[in-house]
This record gives sequence, C-alpha cells and structure tokens, in this order.
Amino acid sequence: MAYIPHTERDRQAMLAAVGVGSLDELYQAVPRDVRFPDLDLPEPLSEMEVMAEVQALAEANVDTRHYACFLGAGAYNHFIPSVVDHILRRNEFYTAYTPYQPEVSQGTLQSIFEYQSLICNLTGMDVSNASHYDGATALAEAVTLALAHHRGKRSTLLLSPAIHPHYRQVVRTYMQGMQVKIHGDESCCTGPDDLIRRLDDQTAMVAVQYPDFFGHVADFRALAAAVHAAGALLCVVVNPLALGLLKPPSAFDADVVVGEGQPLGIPLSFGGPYLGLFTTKNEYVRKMAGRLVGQTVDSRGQRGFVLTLTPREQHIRREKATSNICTNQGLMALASAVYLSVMGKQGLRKVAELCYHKAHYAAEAIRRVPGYGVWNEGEFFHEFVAKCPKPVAEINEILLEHEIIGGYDVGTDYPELKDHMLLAFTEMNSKEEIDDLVSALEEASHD
Amino acid sequence: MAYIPHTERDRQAMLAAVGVGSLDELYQAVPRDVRFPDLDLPEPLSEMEVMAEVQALAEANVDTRHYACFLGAGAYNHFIPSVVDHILRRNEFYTAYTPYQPEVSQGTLQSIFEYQSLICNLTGMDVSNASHYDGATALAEAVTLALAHHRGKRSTLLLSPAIHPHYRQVVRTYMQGMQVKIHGDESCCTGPDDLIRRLDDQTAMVAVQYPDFFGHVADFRALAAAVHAAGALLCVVVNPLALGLLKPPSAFDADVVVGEGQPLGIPLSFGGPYLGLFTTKNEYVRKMAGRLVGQTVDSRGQRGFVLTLTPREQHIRREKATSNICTNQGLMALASAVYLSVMGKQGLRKVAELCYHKAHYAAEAIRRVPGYGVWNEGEFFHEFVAKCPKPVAEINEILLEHEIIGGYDVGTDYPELKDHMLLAFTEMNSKEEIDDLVSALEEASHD
Amino acid sequence: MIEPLIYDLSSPGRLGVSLPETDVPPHALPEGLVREDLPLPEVAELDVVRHFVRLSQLNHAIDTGFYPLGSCTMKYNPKVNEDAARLTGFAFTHPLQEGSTVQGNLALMYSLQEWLKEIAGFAAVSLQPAAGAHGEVTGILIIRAYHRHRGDAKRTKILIPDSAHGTNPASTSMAGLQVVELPSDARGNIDLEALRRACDDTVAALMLTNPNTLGLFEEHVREVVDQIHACGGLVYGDGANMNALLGVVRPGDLGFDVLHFNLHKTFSTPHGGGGPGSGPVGVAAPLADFLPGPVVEAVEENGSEEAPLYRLVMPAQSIGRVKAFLGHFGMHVRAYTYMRMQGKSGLRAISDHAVLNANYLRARLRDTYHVPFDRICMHEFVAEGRWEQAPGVRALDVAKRLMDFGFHPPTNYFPLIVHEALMIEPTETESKETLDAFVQAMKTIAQEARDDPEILHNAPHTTPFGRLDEVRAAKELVLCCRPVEMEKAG
Amino acid sequence: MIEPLIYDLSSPGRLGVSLPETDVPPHALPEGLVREDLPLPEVAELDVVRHFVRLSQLNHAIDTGFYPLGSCTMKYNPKVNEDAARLTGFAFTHPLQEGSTVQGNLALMYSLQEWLKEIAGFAAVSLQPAAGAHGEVTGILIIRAYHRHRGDAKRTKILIPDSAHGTNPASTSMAGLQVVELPSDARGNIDLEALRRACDDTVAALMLTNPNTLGLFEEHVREVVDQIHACGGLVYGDGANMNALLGVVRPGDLGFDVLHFNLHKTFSTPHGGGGPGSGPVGVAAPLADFLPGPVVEAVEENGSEEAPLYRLVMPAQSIGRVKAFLGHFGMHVRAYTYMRMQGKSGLRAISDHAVLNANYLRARLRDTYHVPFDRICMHEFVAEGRWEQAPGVRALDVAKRLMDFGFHPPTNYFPLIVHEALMIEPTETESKETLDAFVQAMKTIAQEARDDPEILHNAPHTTPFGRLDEVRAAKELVLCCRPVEMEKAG
Ligand SMILES: Cc1ncc(COP(=O)(O)O)c(C=O)c1O
Ligand SMILES: Cc1ncc(COP(=O)(O)O)c(C=O)c1O
Repeated sequence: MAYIPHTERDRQAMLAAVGVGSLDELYQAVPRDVRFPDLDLPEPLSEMEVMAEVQALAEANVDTRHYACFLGAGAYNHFIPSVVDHILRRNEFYTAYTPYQPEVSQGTLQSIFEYQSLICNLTGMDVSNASHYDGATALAEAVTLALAHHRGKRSTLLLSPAIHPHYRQVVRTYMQGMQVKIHGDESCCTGPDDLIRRLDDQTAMVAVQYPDFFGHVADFRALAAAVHAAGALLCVVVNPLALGLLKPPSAFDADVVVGEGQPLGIPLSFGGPYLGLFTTKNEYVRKMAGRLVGQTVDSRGQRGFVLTLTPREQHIRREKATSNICTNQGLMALASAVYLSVMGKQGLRKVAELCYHKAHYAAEAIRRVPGYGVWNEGEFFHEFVAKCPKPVAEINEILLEHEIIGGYDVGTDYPELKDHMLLAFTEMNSKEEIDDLVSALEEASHD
Repeated sequence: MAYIPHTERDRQAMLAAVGVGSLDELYQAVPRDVRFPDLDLPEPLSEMEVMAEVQALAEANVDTRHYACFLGAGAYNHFIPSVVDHILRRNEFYTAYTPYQPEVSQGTLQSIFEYQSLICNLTGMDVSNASHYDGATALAEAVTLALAHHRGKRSTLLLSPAIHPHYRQVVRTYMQGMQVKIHGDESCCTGPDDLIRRLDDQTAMVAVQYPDFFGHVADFRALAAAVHAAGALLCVVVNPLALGLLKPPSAFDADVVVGEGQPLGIPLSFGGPYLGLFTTKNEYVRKMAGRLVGQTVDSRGQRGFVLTLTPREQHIRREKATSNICTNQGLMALASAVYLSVMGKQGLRKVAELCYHKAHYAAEAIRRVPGYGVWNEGEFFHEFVAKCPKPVAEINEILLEHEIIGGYDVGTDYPELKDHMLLAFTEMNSKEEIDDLVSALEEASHD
Repeated sequence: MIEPLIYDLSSPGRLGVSLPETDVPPHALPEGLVREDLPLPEVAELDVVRHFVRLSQLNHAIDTGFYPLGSCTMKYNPKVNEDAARLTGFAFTHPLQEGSTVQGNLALMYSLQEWLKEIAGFAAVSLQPAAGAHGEVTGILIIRAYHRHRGDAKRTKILIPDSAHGTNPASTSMAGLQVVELPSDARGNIDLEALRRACDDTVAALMLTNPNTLGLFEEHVREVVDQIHACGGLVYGDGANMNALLGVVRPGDLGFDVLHFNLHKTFSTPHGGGGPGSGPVGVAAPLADFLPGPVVEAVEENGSEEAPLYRLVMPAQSIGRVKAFLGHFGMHVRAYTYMRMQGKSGLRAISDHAVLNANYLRARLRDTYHVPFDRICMHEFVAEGRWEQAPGVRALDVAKRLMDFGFHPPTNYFPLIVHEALMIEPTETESKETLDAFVQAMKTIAQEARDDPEILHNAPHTTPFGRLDEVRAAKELVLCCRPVEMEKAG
Repeated sequence: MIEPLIYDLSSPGRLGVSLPETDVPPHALPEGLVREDLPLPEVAELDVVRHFVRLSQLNHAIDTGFYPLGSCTMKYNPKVNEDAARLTGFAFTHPLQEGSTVQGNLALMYSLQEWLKEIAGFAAVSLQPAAGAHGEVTGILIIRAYHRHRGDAKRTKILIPDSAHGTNPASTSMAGLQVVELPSDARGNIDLEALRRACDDTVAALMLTNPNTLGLFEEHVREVVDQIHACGGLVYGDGANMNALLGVVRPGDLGFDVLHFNLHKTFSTPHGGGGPGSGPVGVAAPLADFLPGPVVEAVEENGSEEAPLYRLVMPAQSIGRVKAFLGHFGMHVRAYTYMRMQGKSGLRAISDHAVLNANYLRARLRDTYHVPFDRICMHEFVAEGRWEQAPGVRALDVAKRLMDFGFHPPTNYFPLIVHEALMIEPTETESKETLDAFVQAMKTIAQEARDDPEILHNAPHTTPFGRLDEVRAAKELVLCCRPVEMEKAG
C-alpha cells in the first residue's frame, strides 16, 4: 500500500484505541447493501511501471518541443526560463494549502502580494486578485462584478465578437441562470463602433479583447469614453505578454481587466492549469471575486502579509459572496510572478517585440504565397488570420507531415471565415521555422 | 551578459572605489603580449537556444528509457524512485559547499552521517568515509591504505582477474610511481586458490570482487583466513545493490570494502558522476582517505555533526595526508542515502531478488538458444557471460535493430574470452524484454 | 531578517534572462499603441532564486510537517506525480491540436473519466471544472438545465444543510438559484423533519456533503435521498470528502445524481499554496447529456487502423463550456498516476486508513477536547477549542500555539454549527508516531490553557512571524506595491 | 527542534516504495550466501521527504545567501544547467554503449575538450578526472611519464610554493614524487632566489597556482616559467583560479605545460555539498599522448554517410585510466551549457566582474581589516581577522559572527602564510548591493571586536546551531549509527 505508513502493529493498536475490532467496523453508518462495492478498476502498478506507462502515453503525442508550433488562439508556446519551474518545485510552495495561517505562510503570502503588484503594474490597474481559474472564467466573473455594481438595475452585456469564442461561451454558460441579455457578437467582424451604437441605459458592461482573437490591436479610448458616458463599465480581456509592448488598458480607462496569464511562464499542458488574471480599479475592489493579500505588521513589528477583505468571500458571506471561488491558481500565480521577475522590464519588452517582428515577417511572406492572403486589416500583435486556398484541416494535415503544428481553423467559430487559419508567432519560432511554414503552405496549396 | 548583475552605474562606482579607470586596468600584472587573447569560441547563445541545442544532442543518443538495456559491467540501469531527484534538487543541498562551517551546514553534515551509517550497515563494516570518486579510485586508495598500514614493509598487491578490468587499470595508473608489484590477474579465469598460492610476506593486500566482473558470487572465508594468516589485508570490491540479498563482506572478515555506489539511485549518465564507496574496520580509520563526519554537541547542548579526523586530510597534512582527495561525491552520497532510506530493508532486498530471478530466467533461456551457452559455473547474481556464435559487436548491431542495447564484449579485456558477452539484468527488464532479447539473439546467430 | 519585496531588489538595467536577438527583419512598431514605461523589476536570476527560496522557507507545508487541516485532505503528494506531469509530451501539447496528434492525452483523460465513474457510481464524467467550487456551480447548472429541459422551470431552490461549506450556497447563487438552509440534528445529521417541510415542487436539488463537514456519515442518507427524489428534486453531492468513501460506498449507489470530485484532495494533486485544483463532475445517466464539454469519448471501430482512438465531443444538451479549454490537464496527469498506482485495493486502503487515523485522534483527544458529535467519524472530526476552566482561551489560541510544536493548525471556525471549532483531518499518509506527537502537543496545550493562558494568547513564539494584524490590513488596504520610480512620480 | 536520524524514524514493516512482483519464475537463492538481516531503515516516502527537506533547510547555500568562500568560486549555478543534465538522452545512457548510439554525448564532450583547449591555450584535454585534486595527480603522473619516456628517470621533485593548496603536495606524494616547498616573497610572489636555488636536473615540475591563493597574479610569471624550463622541468598549473583568467590570459601562452580545470568552480557546476566536481586536464603538445583516456576524437571523413562522427580513443602513451568510465559526464553537460551561453564575450565578462568584485571588497575593507599583500588582486584576496586592539579575537570569531548577518564566512586559515587568514572570493554573480551589505557587516564586526568581543566569541547567535565541539567529535569518534535492533543485539 503505497504511501500508507501503517504497520500491522500500528493498525491493531489504533483499532484498539478506537474500540473497534476491524477496519470494516468503522463503516457501520454506511448502508450495508451498498457497502464495499467491488470496483472494476485496474490492478495497482508500482512506481516504475506507472512511469513507463505515462511515458508511453506522453510520447504518443506530438509536442511543441519536437514540432514547430504556430497554433495560438488563446494558449501560446513561449519560452519559459528554467528558473520558473525550479521555484515551483520548492516543496514548501507546492505542498502548502491556501495561506489561512499567516504566521506559517509568509512565503505564499508575500509571493501573492508580489504577484498582485506585478500584475497591477503590468496592466496599469489598481488592484489584482490572487488569481482566477483562467481567462474565460475571469471574464465571466467580471460580468458578475458589473451586475453587482449596478445592483440589478442593468442587465445587458455587450461582447465584442473578437473576444475568444470560448470565453464568450463560458460567459453564456455562467449567465444562463441570470436574467442577462448578451449581444454584440452576432457577426464576426463588427468593430467598436457597433458596440457603441448598441449602448443604452441597460448596458452593465462592454467587453473587448486586446489584442483581439484575430490578433488585432486597436486603441479603445473612444469606446471607453462612450461606455462611461452610458454609465457602463468597460472590461478589457488582455494577453498580458502583449502588454510588454503595448499600452496598458489603463490607458483606455478600462474598469476591469482580465486575461489569460498562461503566456507568463506557464506550460501549454494541453490546456491547463493556466491562470486567470483579474484586476480592477480601487472603487470596485469590494465587488471583486477571489482572494486578496494585503500588507500589515505582526506582533513583533515586522512587515507581513495576510488574506484580506475576506468578507467578500464564500466562507464568510456564503450565498451573498462576490463569487464562489475558493481554490484558485496559486502556484500558477507564483509561476507568473517568477516569470515577470526574471524577465523584468527589458526581457518582457524584448519577448513581446520578438513575437511582433516574427508575426509580421511571416505575414509578409504568406501574403506572397499564391492562394493565400492576410485577412487582417490594421495593426496586429503576434497573431493574424491567413486566408487559405482550401480547408484548414487539409492544410494542417500536410503541415504535420513537415513536423509543423498549423494554425487554428477560424471557421469552427465564425462560419463567415471558412478556410481561414489563425496563426500565432512567438520568440520560439525561428526564421527557419517560419520559412519552412511558408513553403509547406505553398506545397499544401498545390496538392 | 547572463548571470552578471552589474549595471553600468555599478561598474563605474566600483572602478572608482578601486581606483582604476577601466576593467582592463585590473590586469597590469598580466604580461602584455599575451593579455586579452582573441579566443576562437562560438558566439553566446540565449537560454532558449542552448536548451534546443542540448535537447538535440541528447536525442542524438539511444537511451535506456527507450531501448531495453542489458549492458552492465559496472554501471547498471536500475529504477530510481522519483523522490531521490526531488531531494537532490533542493537548492540548499546542491548549491552548498563542503560543510566547513558546521553551524550553517547541519543539513549536509547529518545527511553524510546518515550515508556513512547506511553504508556501514549495508556492508557490515565499522566505518565509511563520506564518499570517493568512484569504485575504481576507491580501490586504488584502498591499496594506498594497505601500503600505509604496512609502513612500506610490504609492497605486493594481489588482484583477482575477476575484478572489473577498468578498476585494475586504475590501480595500475595510481601505482605507477610507487614501488609496488601487482599480480594475480594475468589470466581471466583463475580463482581464489590461485591468489592464496601467491600469498607471501610481501603481500600488502589481496583484492577480490563480489559479485565479480562475470557475475559470480562465492564465499571468500577461506581466502580471508589465508590472507590474514599471511599478514595481509583483504579488500572486497562490492556491488552494494547485491548486498540487499547477499552476505555482507564483513561475513568474510574483509578489512576494506570498496565499491561503486551507482546502483543505489544514481542515473547512468554516461559514466558519471557516480559514487565511490570506501569502508573499513575501526582499526584502519586513521589511514583512511577522504572526509568523515562525526557526531558531537553544539554550544547549546544540541546533538550535531562536524567533519572529523581532519588531520588525515590534505588541507592539514599536505604531502603526508592519507590521500589528496578534497572535492568528493557529496551529492551522489546524498542520492544513495535517500535511495537506501526509501527502499529500506524490504525494498532493497526485493530489488536484489528481482535482479537475481530475471538473470537466472534469462540464463535458462539463453542456454537453450542454439549456438549460445552460459559460460559461468557456480552461483551468479544478476550478470553472466554468454558464449556467442559470432563476434559480440555483430550480435549487438542486430540487437540494436530490435531496440535492444546488448551486453559487454568481454573479449575486449580478456582475449581468452573472445565472442563472449556479459549480460546484466535488473528489475527494469520485464519478462517480455528478456524474451525479446532471447529471440533477437537467436535471430542474430542465423544472419 | 525580513525578505525584501522583489521590487526592492531592482536596479535599473539589470537583466534576469538572456534572450536571442531577432533573426527576422524588425517591423515598425504600431504607432500610438506602444507603452512608454514597463514598471517591472530589474533583477538577476540569482536575485530571483534567492528571493523565492528564502520566501519558501517561511511556509509550513506537507513536506515540512503534519498539516491536519480539516476539509482540505492534506495528504502526501507522491513525487512521481510531479515527474509524470512534467513529461515533455504532456507539458508541451497545445489544447487545440488535432485529435490525432494528442492520442496519449486523450487516452489518459478517458481512463480518468472511466475510473471516476466507477469509483463514484456514475454514468458520465466531465473533467473540465477547475476546482471544487467550479464543479459545484457546474453541477447546479446541470441540474437547472435538466429540470428546464423537462419543461419544469419552477424549481429554483437548492436545499443546503447549515453545516455545508461556504462554496455550496455561493455556487447556488452564482447559478441563479435560491438557497434554503436546513438545520442539523443532535447527531449531526440533517434534521429530517425540516427536510420534509422544505421538500416541494420548487426544489431543484439538495446539496449534500457526505460525510458531512463534521466528518460524520449521514445516518439517514437513504431517507434523505428518497425524500428529495420523491418531491422531484435531485441530490447533489459535494465530493470534497470522498477520501472517506473510496471502495467503501459509491455515491451513485446511494442515489446521488451529481457529484464533484476534488482531485486536489482525494487524488493527491498538490495544493500549490491555494491552487490549482481540479473539480471533475460526475452525473447519473439522465444528466449525462448536460455535462459541460468537451469530454473524451472512445471512437467506435471504423475499420481503419489509422483512425484516432479517442476524440473530444460536446455532450448533446451541454450547459456549455465552463472553462476556455479542457480542464486542468496537468492535474489529470497527476491524479491518473496516483490512481494507477493505487488500483482497487489501494483505493480502499486509503479510505480505511484515513478513517482509522481520524478515529484514533478522536479517541485519544476526546477526554481533553470536547467533541460535540462524538461518534465513529469518517476521515475527520470536529472538536471544540474552549474549556469552561479557561474562559479567555479560544480555538484560535490553540491553533496558534500548535505552530510552536511544528504542526499546522486544524481548520478553525468551520463548520459554523460548532462553537470554536477545530476541524481535524489527519489523512491516511500520516503515521501513528506523528499522530501520537500531535496528541501530546494538544494535551500540553489544553493544560497550558488552564495553567498559563498567556502562553496561548501570545503564541506562536517560535515561528518566523508572530500574529499578524488583520484589522490593520483591511483598514489600510495595501494590496500592491509600485516600483520606486513610480512611487516618486505618482 | 533537532531532526531525528533516519534510523530513528524507522518502524518494522513500513515501506517507502512500491515495487513490482517478479514476472519471471523465481530461482532458488544461492545457498549459504544469503544474508540474514539487512539493517536498513523502514520508513515511508513521506518520512524521507520531510526528513531531507527539513535537513536541507539547515544549510547555507548559494541559493540562500552570499557565499564568499575563498578558493571555492561559489558563483551562481544557472538552473538551465540542471535541466540540461537531466535530459533523458543524457541521464540514461550507459558509458559502455556503442559509439554509434551515443554520438550526442561524444559531440558534447568533444566540444567541451575543444573549448577548454582554446580557453587555456593547450593542445589536448582529457575530461576524465573527477575533481581538481584528481586532475592534479593525473597531471603529475603525466609529467612523470613524460620524463621517463624521454629516458629521464631522475626527475623526482616537484617544487611547490608555500601558499599552495594542500592538494598540491598531497597529489605529488600520491604520484610517488617528492615535494620541495618554495617560500613566497614580500609581494606574495614566488621567491625567485629560492626558485633559482631549487632548480636542477632532479626537478620534474613546478606546481604553480596563478593567480595564487592570495588572489595575486604572479608578477614574474615569465621568469618563473623560463627558469623551470631552463632546468628541464615542466610547469603545472593549478587551474582552481581560472575564474580570473577567462579571456584575460591563456596559461598555455604563459608557458604552462599542464593545467587542471575545476568545472565546479570556473564553469559553474554546482558543488553539491562537497561534490561531485570535474577536473579536466589540459596539456601542451608534447604531453598530449600521455593523457588519461579515453578521450573523444573526431573521426576523419571516410566517405560513408553513416559513419559515427566521434569516437573514443586511448592516447598513444596514456598514463592509463584514472577512473572507471569517462569522467563526470553530468558535469560536462552542465559546463557545456554554461559555456555555450557565455561564448567568447561572456567568458571575458566573467573574469572582469569577478576581479572587479574582489577588488571592490578589498578597497572597501582595507581600512578595517589588514590586507597583508595589498595590491590589485584578481578574483579574491586575503585579509587578516585580527587586530592589536582586540587581542582575544581570531579569524574564526569573525567568521562565526558573519553568520548572524546571513553571510557564509570566507575561507579561514588558508593560505597558511597569512596569519588568521580570511580569504574572500565574491565571484562575478554577486551584485554591488550584496557586496555593500557584506562590507557593512564586516565593519560592524570589526567594531564589535573592539567594543564587545564576547559577542564574537559566542557567535553565531541566530543560526539553528551554535558552535560545535570538534574536540569531542574527534575523541568520541561516533561515525555511524546502528539501527535500534542491532544496538540492542550488539
Ligand atoms: C466541503 C468542501 N466543499 C467544497 C470545497 C471547495 O473546493 P475548492 O476549494 O476546490 O473550490 C471545499 C474546499 O475547501 C470543501 O472543503
Ligand atoms: C587552489 C586549489 N587547488 C586545488 C583544489 C582542489 O580541487 P578539488 O576540491 O576539486 O579536488 C582546490 C579546491 O578547493 C583549490 O582551491
């Protein structure tokens, strides 16, 4: 029995202390007819056998360490400095619980405080929570914040169609029990002006993405002014890595900024665990979901940190809490804090610029391949949509033969954009890889 | 400049404090004509580039996680519980120096004390040092101990031919400047009786291996009695993993026990770093090479540990030291301490038995393959020599096609044993792998 | 020595990492959209390492000592799970890759779904939810969708016992349903009379934690379930306490309709200082179509050797996605590895020893600490941290004093129905020796409470920090620090 | 709390790891050769983890704080090196595999050989030696073999300055040669007159550490080398201090004939609490054939595409093997990774900043601590830990008191030619901020030495352990503990 330290002697002594004769006797309260089911599960494996098995499973995949990857669409193949995982492996970090007892949890607490600070400084916002599940759920909870802010008096939500389709789906999932009207994203390609036109006195919040799902970057100042004039809140979904280069959403006077923190030092890991960023202005802090760490002093006069404003949370306020979130993404928040620390001011800027330059180099090249085109108009960051001469799935199959993981089929979510492929570029894509992609695309158009 | 924290401002302030105008000025004492050579070295790579490069190098190899491995001959492909590397990755362990300052090094010191204890209990010996470079150098230094013990009055060394050929070579390398006569290993297949016959009043030490290079295990009591009767010391080179099953060399009254600790939780790593075990009886402790940790108390009355008997060592005794060893294999000693702790009494026995059973299953099967035979007579542990119908290199080439790393060509070191292959079996070799080996061997004999 | 903040270590121009120069021609940066400042620290890799290594040492963790935090199942996290999750083929796969290129991942997820179904007695499982609370809101939304699909829109109430975890009512509200609280009876069970009164055709479901947060198995579980089903409601199980039930009883066999698992409790994925967790949801057959997706299904043989064996599908009536991608795959790998090592026999042993350990502590402490519901418990129990003879002493004092003995305190002040609650969950991975040392410390503290209460009030004494001023934190609300330059500027 | 010994945690029957049952028929165990008892501990994986995690926290390490241990080059160990060494293709290759199956390993070793040759100006390198001292004995054996190969067997003396590290004379003895000690002059150089007197046709070599252990570059290095060469001897370089010379000067260009590198110093492979290190040896062309082997060579093109590009060979006149296999390959991977990231410019920057840091500390401390050889130093310098005004205070007291400030002490009592030596090597990876804090602590201590010497004598105060009784350790000689059963039995 792996990981159970009891010897037979221990067991006997303990049963005697409890006053029962056997382990089975501990379960008298369990209905007899369903007690001790005979589970149909595999036999136990030893550690060496299980490692061989999981290694075989892992190697049954194609991975981004062996294939060039141009797939993004909300999860990105970035360089992760070695030091990030070395810190995550610290036993004291990853085997601790939520820091409910601050005297023996200052390591976690100070790290979260630093995470909050780094994210505030990156986004330009006043306050960051200690993390949310992912970018999509953070957006959904931003909606909850807006509804709470308006105390039920406004119940319309405007979503830009250029927000990640999954995020919009998650918002709708979360809101299905609420009396909320969600619109704005009916067609793929309407812009901020369309959102402005739809604003009214029922609008609780308007949400846009920056860079958007198609890679575009645009100035949202006019939108923000209109949103605020209409008495609504503006939520911006960000890719935090892009903020290494781009103006922070605070420059547009965003009220809530959420986003997916995965690009900040978190492995792709087939979709999770990632990191939901959730930041806002000071005035909305009491409506915010999730944990917050605040600075204080201890009984010896030392600066220290505690969980604070807990009356927002479920364990105090129960059904009146701002959110049900309890377990969050603590270790992923730590990963991004380490990442942002080690990349620093210059490193993050440089990575963002590398992504930008590579994407633009690729766009120029793909534009020249017969049959293909660049769908995007205006500025984009590190992703763009390529018009393709045939179905994306067929092209991707050919790319795989060249050990290339191709882009995302935008037609899946936007029927108008059939045969359009969303391609992402990061510092991990060398010029050689991009050139290979371009010639493989060309080849694919012939077949 | 990776890993150098100096900003330009720091540099200027520091140069000013030193009183020089530039970094170059710091090197006035260096002859001008050879100062600042223009080195022909590659340009620096960033972390992500270097990781891609080393990954490509690593994957240019065939490894034992992807091929079945039957190669042993002194380095073995054993299961290493995950916990071992998790402990080695503790920053406080691997980035500390030798524990010269015990007040801030109790982690290392207690670990080494435990290592010494585990190795003593495993070998049955009184005292273990804190590690030596590897099994071969430990044997060479055991010879030095014997020579010192006899104070120059005896200068003959008898080596069993069944000691690992590399070890015997290393002994000869170490002894080339000494007036030492080394013999006993002229022919591959002489046994202890031959060593007994050669004993005389010049014999300082007799060394044998257990299990020997060919896998044999034998009782050395008669040899020990003869050696002691002749006034010489008996050194036994062990595979410590085999001692999970076999009688410890203390049962033969060995005076010095050395060996290669690699099987105890240390990866193959293309030959190193490994772990030299070095143990002896109390009476020889002051002649022993290497560091020793001893128990004591601190100024507050707490039990603690320090480096002790340092007057044997080079930093105190200089040319009169028992050895020149300074840096040893500290972290590898820790690995084996963690390994032995987590395997424990039952685990080590079980692993040793698995090795034993698998090797004997294989021997039975190979014996039946036409053209092959088992050369060994008598008991063996987890290795044996297979007689082959053609050159070992040719057979191994065919095995490689079956994703099998074949055995060691014994003919390399023992010309008498041309076309003989030393095969090793561990708990990592499943029955299926062994069956595959057997049929591949059969196939190889046909080609 | 207080560890400075990472921003305090910053020096202009210092670099933490080496990056390549661009190998493509640079492109003009987007006009008007480039930020002027980027207020991140400038530190070296060594600074970062020292900083976080030192910080880590300020934590209590499972790997440094006993952590009997009730409701949290702080069991040992096997190291092999960490290795498995970091395998290249797992850690570096993109969630939107073609199914044919991620068959290993899908196979693993499929097995995990199957095992969870088998362990809890359900027809289908979705691995998407990120944590327990996320599983709860998912489950409530499933229940809501199910009723509405049946054309029954009036079921808007969720019954929740007063002993329930705060996430239960909070999740209910988030799903847009109303909470109706149910009292507990003198034995710690649901008050059956109150239940009966609450049951009507507006009840969507009962949320039941079983064993409940007192660590007690609901003695009338069959009646409770039948009662709810009789009025047309469903039973939601909060599976946070599954560590007591592995191979002991399957919630599905007891009539539960929905249940979330906490892989970060029962299946030993580490807590990470607060997360990430993983909260898969299992459901009975009638609810299977409502699960969030995608889920993994095994593809029927279609004659082709090359066909992928597993694929992702969206359940027919799915409530939708609850997360951007596929759930916390990294946690799925860890849980898979853990369960694969346990097998059937190992799982039962987990619960047996978790329950044995809790009862052993209860038996050894009940004379010293009042245990309000004192009967055979499951994997945890609740004692009171107060004595008549020590009027000023509170559970908090006991908790803080325990730190001086090297133990993490139990959960305090939960469940709410016990005064000065100390909720103790030892888990199966702790040895009798550790439990005995804990008992010894608890007894010493009980004695000190009478003899020398100040030592408790001023505790902890031996930790790197003393008690923290929480009032000040909430009043001053310093939630973020700015780099020195910004502070000067702003 | 004192951490118990691992044996103290043992309980009969407890298991730490799960292992498979045999899948082959068991074979009868060898009669008379099976041991009866196996006195190893019986503990759970959790016990092991807690035990060693707690122990680790008792260490000072580079990753927890400044470690200015002279002669040890305690620079930061980049984390990427650790990842590289653990790559499956490296960590799980057997040293006796066919060359064709380990071309990646051989390519890496070949590059490392080439780079070390280039950096130090030599014709050939062997990576086999395990550490610095191992490199020394190897080098001396090469020198011996070279002379004998020339038919010159009378050269049996090795000249060694009195400032040399203890391994130099010890290695000489081990190789069977005689040590002749040379005094240093007032500026810390070799006394040229004494050298001249010692030079004759019995001299096999001079062992020179340059910069020497005072951190000083030998000002007459050309004269010294010429002198030795003139009498037919060779010059051996102790490369422990190469961190000062990267891109600054190549020992080969200065006329050195042999030199060992310490990859665990200059090239940042971690020290591991005492080892493993790696001590490659480089030699000038006439000595190349005497290197220990095997070494890696690039195979000449032979027309075949399939041919392996690298292979292992034994140098023609090799002194033989100095180790069972190929050297510390795991360390080679780390050093390779490190050097590859530095490139030419990075290597020079290492030395520049190592030297700058040492001189900065020297400049800032020279008014407070007597620096006996006070001139521009290289990567380290030696101060004295004594003052006339504080007669009872010794270097040891300063060392112990530094611990209270969170710093590891400098090397004490070495080199032997300085009284109460404090040998300070900051390395290039430490920032000015760290050095300034160290200066501050050193100055405070110097003041305390005069004002309140007891605070030094009783130091350290804030570490988990106070001063240890070394005399008692040597007297009682408890070097090993036995399990409880054995103690009872025996
Ligand atoms: C009984 C119970 N229910 C629900 C939860 C919520 O789970 P999570 O923290 O994973 O969201 C917890 C966790 O603390 C719990 O103990
Ligand atoms: C100057 C000098 N020479 C030689 C050595 C010996 O090197 P190693 O410890 O690697 O054997 C050292 C190491 O401390 C040293 O500082």
